[in-house]
Amino acid sequence: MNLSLLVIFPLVTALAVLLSKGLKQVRGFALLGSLTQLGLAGWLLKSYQAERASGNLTTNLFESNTPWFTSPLINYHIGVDGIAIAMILLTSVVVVAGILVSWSMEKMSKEYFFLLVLLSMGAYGFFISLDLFTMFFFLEIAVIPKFLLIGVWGSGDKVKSAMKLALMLMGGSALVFVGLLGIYYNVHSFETAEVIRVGLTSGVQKFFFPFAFIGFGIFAAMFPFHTWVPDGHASAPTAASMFLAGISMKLGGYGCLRMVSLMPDAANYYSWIIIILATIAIIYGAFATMMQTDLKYINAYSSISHCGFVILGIGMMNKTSMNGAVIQMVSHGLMTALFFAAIGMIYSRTHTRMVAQLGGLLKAMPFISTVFVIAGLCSLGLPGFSGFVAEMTVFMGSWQNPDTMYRFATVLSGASIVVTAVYILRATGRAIMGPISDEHALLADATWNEKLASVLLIAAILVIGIAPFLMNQLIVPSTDILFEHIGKAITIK
Amino acid sequence: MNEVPLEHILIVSTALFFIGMYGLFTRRNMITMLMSVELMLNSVNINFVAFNKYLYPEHLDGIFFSLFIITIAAAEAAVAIAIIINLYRSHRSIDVDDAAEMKF
Amino acid sequence: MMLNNMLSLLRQELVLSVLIFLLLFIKLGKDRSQASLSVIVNIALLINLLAGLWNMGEGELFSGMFHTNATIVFEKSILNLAVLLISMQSYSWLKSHDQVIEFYLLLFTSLLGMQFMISSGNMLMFYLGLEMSTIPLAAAANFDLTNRRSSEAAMKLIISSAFASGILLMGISFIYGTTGTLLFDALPSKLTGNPLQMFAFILFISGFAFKISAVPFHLWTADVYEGAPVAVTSFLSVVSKGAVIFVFVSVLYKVFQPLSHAWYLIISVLSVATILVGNLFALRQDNLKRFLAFSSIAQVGFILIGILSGDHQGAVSVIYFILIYVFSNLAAFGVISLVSALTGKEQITDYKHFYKTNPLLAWVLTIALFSLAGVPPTAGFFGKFFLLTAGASKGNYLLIAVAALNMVISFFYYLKVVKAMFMDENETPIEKLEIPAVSKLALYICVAGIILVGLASVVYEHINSLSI
Amino acid sequence: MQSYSYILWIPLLPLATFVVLGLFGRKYLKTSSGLIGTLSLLTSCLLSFKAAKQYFFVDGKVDGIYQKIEAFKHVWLQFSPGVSIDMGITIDPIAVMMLVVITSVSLMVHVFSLGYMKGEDRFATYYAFLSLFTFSMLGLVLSVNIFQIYMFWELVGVSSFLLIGYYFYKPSAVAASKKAFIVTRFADLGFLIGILVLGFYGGSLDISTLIQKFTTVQSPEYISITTASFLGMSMLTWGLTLVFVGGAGKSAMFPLHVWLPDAMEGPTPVSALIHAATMVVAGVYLVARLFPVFSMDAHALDIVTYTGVFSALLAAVIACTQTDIKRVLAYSTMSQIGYMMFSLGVSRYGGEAGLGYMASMFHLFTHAFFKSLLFLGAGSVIHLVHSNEMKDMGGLRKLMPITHIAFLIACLAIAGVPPFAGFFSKEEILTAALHENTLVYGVALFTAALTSFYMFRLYFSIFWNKEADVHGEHHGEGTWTMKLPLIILAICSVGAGFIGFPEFVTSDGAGIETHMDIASMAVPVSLSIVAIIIAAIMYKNANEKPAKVATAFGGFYRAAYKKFYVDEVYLFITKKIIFPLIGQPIAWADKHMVDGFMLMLGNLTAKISAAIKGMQSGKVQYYALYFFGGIIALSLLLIYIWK
Repeated sequence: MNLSLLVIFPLVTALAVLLSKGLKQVRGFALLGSLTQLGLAGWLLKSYQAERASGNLTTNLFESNTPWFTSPLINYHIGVDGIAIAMILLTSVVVVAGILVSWSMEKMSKEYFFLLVLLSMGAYGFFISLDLFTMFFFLEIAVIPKFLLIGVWGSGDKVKSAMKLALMLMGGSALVFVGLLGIYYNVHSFETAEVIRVGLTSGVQKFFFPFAFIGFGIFAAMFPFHTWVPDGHASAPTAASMFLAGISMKLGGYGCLRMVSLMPDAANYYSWIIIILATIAIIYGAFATMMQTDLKYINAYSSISHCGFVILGIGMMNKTSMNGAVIQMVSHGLMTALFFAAIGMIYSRTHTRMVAQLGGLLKAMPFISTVFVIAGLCSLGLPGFSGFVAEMTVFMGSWQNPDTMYRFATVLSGASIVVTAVYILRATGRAIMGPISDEHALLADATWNEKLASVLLIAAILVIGIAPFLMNQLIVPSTDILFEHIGKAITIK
Repeated sequence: MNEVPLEHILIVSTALFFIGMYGLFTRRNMITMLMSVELMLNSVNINFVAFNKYLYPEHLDGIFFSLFIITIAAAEAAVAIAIIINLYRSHRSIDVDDAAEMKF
Repeated sequence: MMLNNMLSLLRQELVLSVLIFLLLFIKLGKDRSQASLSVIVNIALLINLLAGLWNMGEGELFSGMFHTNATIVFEKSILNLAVLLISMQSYSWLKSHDQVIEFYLLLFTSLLGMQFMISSGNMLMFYLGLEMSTIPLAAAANFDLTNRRSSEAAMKLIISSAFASGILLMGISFIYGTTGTLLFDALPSKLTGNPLQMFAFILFISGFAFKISAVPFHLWTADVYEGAPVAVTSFLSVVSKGAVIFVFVSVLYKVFQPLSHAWYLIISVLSVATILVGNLFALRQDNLKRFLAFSSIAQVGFILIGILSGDHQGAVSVIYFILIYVFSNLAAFGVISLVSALTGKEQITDYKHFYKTNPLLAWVLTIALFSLAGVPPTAGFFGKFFLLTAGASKGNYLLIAVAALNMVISFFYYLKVVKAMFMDENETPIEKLEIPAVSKLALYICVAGIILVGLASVVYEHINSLSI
Repeated sequence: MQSYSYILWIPLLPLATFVVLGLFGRKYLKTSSGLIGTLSLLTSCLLSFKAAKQYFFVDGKVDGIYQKIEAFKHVWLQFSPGVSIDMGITIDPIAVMMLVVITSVSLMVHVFSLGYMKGEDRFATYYAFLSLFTFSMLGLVLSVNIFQIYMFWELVGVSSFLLIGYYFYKPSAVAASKKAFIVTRFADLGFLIGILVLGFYGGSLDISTLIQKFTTVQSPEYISITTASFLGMSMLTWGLTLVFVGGAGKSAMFPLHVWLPDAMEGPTPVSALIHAATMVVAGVYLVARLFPVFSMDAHALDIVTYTGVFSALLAAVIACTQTDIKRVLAYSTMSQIGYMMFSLGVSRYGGEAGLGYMASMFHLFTHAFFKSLLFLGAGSVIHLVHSNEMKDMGGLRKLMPITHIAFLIACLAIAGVPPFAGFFSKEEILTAALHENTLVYGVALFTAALTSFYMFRLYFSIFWNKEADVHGEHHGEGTWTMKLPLIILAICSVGAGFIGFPEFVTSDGAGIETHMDIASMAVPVSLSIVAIIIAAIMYKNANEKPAKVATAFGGFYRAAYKKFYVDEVYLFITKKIIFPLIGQPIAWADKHMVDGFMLMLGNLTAKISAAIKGMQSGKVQYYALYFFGGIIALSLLLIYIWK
């Protein structure tokens, strides 16, 4: 199939949204577009599997390579492997859910949906890119819509949050940029495949890896560059929070993974630092979450903790842990989107997100409360949900290294699941269970669009949680290929 | 008759240049500042003529250059004085420190 | 034969000269309505622009004083395009002004000077072009005759540039003294790098640095930009700066190639200082014009980094960036000029909630600012990317890292404006403005340019195919 | 050998029920949900019996032992070659026994709840959760893979959480459910790390493979795990101990027992099912499942033993002082599980030495029946008097004769009075302990006496003593659905001891001979009877003696009444140490230091910007001066750096 469709369709949708009039048309187009996109992603998955089944074992499928600029040599080179497909599926699901959740966005609806669609376009483009320039291009495309979405439609101290988020992300991409230039001038190509084929010398890798990795790490909320996450998520409107945590933080994780595969020597050399930072993020994020009183802050900080697992999985530098990191990206994307959706639904009814002011919502809105609880349970890694699969894979992978520090990091990260249980249950216990206040007792339950959005996300979570082998089938061959290259670096050490 | 050595002329022109610069830095009256700039330009003229005469007498590059400098300096002075006159209309002063509204 | 050559090689300058004389004659005759005058002028400018697209090969005139080739024609076309856009955008402002013809006369004379400057093959020609472009601009800066600030700006411009000319000339005179020639072609072989020559070179570069407003030679920029009428400001920031940069590149790359080690060092220091100081001052501005002045200073810092490359790619990326910069900056100035002409408001705080009343203008300004900030998919992103890529070719990655991180600071102040337009509440936003069709067209062209010049690689490839 | 594939249906039926009731119950199946749940479970139960019959009687022993059969196995999640989570079904004696226990007790609870929970608002949800629990528990006992156990382990944890918090509007129920989940989660962390240790050294997560590798002394896996050590303990000990920590958490062993008494906030039938008969013995089951490996490591077994025996004693002492009848039962559960634990701990693998193992499983089996009977009985009582407190009860034997008789039988069973079920199993445990460790035997004996005392304290306080003030109209013992389970369970409590248990369930599957000699029986039985008599004297009629005894014990009584302040210690650790000393500083640091640093960068930029603004003074002469300064700076640059 033609992968460019994944970028063109959002573009067409965005234009259609711009040209349409009134909330009804706008959201109709947006939904139609995102559903098409979901269909495309499904079709992509199907054709990918068919292609693989027919014995096509090349690293990336559906490649197409169009020259763009000749000097510096930049190609619009696209293609997907299993990991990219997993991320594309994640994106398409979250986008549909996000658009459904913002169904009744009255304020400047045209611009709102336009920006949402634009953001999704950036994500799709990022995931299908095989050329580092194209990748970087799409990465930055996804930043500005976030700024506007938070700043215009957000709540609370929205402008400050939007500013902080945009600046930190720009800082991240500036670092990425330096890393990319370093790669370019040493292999004279932005092509990932070419970089892997030619290979960078160890010294070059050690110099440029920190730039690129920290740059993407900022996107992935790596400690101590995570501070945009809590404010940004908390101030964003619901769909933007979902996109932010569900999609755009994944851009960072995915980028980190790619950087490791391009510069394995350096990744290996610095892995202990990555692991320490990731472990700190996991534990620190979990404890910080415990102290939060605002539902959105709770989820935002828990995202820091959960995304720590992605970094941890990558930093552990073995196949299993990297699989875990990929699964964790998908899982966290879905789970946190669901969580934000639930919080948004609660907030739109009660007009408060403070845990202390809520209570007993299960009585008034059983559906929303159930969604909240399911999101919580997924977050704390209950078997049957995707979070469990992801975290366990990371643990199994990280335990493979018998070094004491690695062990210690694994145990500490493992301890976070207890803390996670504490904060999830505290929030659930206060907000969902317990006695309900009179003013909340008569609030209405979810509407059809909210239900549909939740069901879609829950279904995706359950598919991964109940049948993880499907996910594994998709990503493991790709991580194997990825690791062939990385593995060499480790044996050299 | 002993020719004046090039170095002497260069010393004069350099001195003139810095005198002009000093005037530009210290005078508050805009017209005086303009005159200081003319001094600087004239020092350049001396340079050109001297170099031409002493070092490269086969072409007249330097001399022509100084001719053009003189012409353009005149044009510049004309425009500058026009501007200063206009400035005087609004500011009622040609003290350069009075025309420092826009800053930081 | 000679005449033929003159006609084809000098066509852009000739069209402009004819236009200038035409305007003079019109001025002598009876008063014409401003509208018809604009039409005439704009059509003439368009012809001039089209004249540039017509490839007539390269050649020399006046025994090497004037030379031209495809690149130079392209550079001139960029300037012509910019002037056309400025002319279209200043429609509303000129409508209320009596001395329309004088305005155009000043602008075109300056443009003509620039074109000669770009084509110059001799220090004398270069100097003449430079002065010809500067002196009318000083007069143009004072075009709001009754405005205190306008006068102040003009005064600052003329005195500073006279001083800068003095320095530049001093440099040229020493170069002449040490080499004995003023011809660009003859210079490289005679450059030995002796101390006096180096000092002369520093003086020479300072003169350039003044014109492109590199730190610490930039101080006039903000005041002049703020005080001058918007149209003049945009001319100063885009056309004048662009022209000097074109010359700077070719002079550095061709004439001073033997001293490239020296200027590499100088330019790296200047570029960092320029980016930093430009950014730090831009942070604290409230006046949009002054804000754009500092932002353009920072942009120059980036251009200097591109220049560092010292090879074909560096020159290409600089020309490409100037083209993008024309579109981006003129889109921003276009909006500001409209608002300023119709309401007189120029402060960032005036633009609060601008989006509510003027969504089109707000979007244009936003896109322009994003392009200046270097955000994809706007062309500014590509421009900056290529500049920094070119700059990195010498392996000075720390410089690149500093520059890249400075983009974050610049991002902050660009976003500040966007924030004001979209996010800040305001009781009395700027009312809904009637935009003249000409200005609207100019804005559309700018936006189209901002989007297409980057994404459609054909533009870049064309520049890349030119021999520099 | 016949196929066992139908066993798959045993857990799947409750799962299907959960899905159906969970999705549609609330809206469409409000009243019929109880019936649906019960019927589906009845089918499961029958299938379990069929499986038991087939396994023990039809197929029988092969080569003198009951074989372990993997009826079904599917790779669920492959981590790396050889290491995967498999979903599957193992059938061996303990699995089959657990199948029978779980399905039958669960069935009884389903039936009982039809009456007990009638009219509840979330009736369908309740049955959905019950089904979920049953599914998870069945999945747990049938696991082929240690990670599979862990998964279902978590699932039973969450179903327990949901059911304890069933009355979600009661803050105490919410707190209890939270506590239960978090404490067991903490223990599960140990379990998880234990799995990682065992899996890493064993190169597999499959239970049979692990057992096979770690019980072969020559295998490289065994050698590597015993030679590797951390903090002076071999990795085998570490692994097993950590796994045991998980088991201890779920089975409420000291010091992780604090959640169990609070868990009584859930509906009483739930307590009967989860917190008496099935889930809480999961820890015991886990140790039994890995027993061949445990038996290779004396240290791990010692830890199991002493934890078990201490918990048994501690719980029994506390049980004597509690006044909430469900809490008494909860501590009694904890105490009985302690029995099972130390019984495993004193056991060895294979043959006669495996007596403890057999006894433990036997006790697990009998305990399930009489303890769920006790809880259901207590449920009936609570249903009648609407209170959990002993002081609100008394003289109920006339009002609820069936309950009374059933409760009495259960009390006799737990007290170990022949010929009731508990007698047999407890006797085996004591015998096993006597052979292995006299200290443990002594404590166990004392605990047995205490057990009889507090059980009969409970019995007399409820059914005798002063007449309770049951006002006005009441519904007696409720519907037949509430009585029938009592009767059935009472019959089981009487008869379960007579099953030839040693023949069926042993450590190696071979069946052992047990000897009941009067001499060893006499001591515990007579102690029990003495304790019952003391209880009768103190509590049969209302009098001052209990108060006097309480005063006589003084501080010790108060400490026991306060559950030895374990809860307070936990509260201290969480509220006074973790929250203020770890959580808050981190939250503070994040806001003020990490984020503050980023803000500082911003402010610093602004400060510098303000500091250098003087450069742009507005005076054109200064501009020229700067210009000149720039030239000088550039000259210096070239002079000093370039040349």
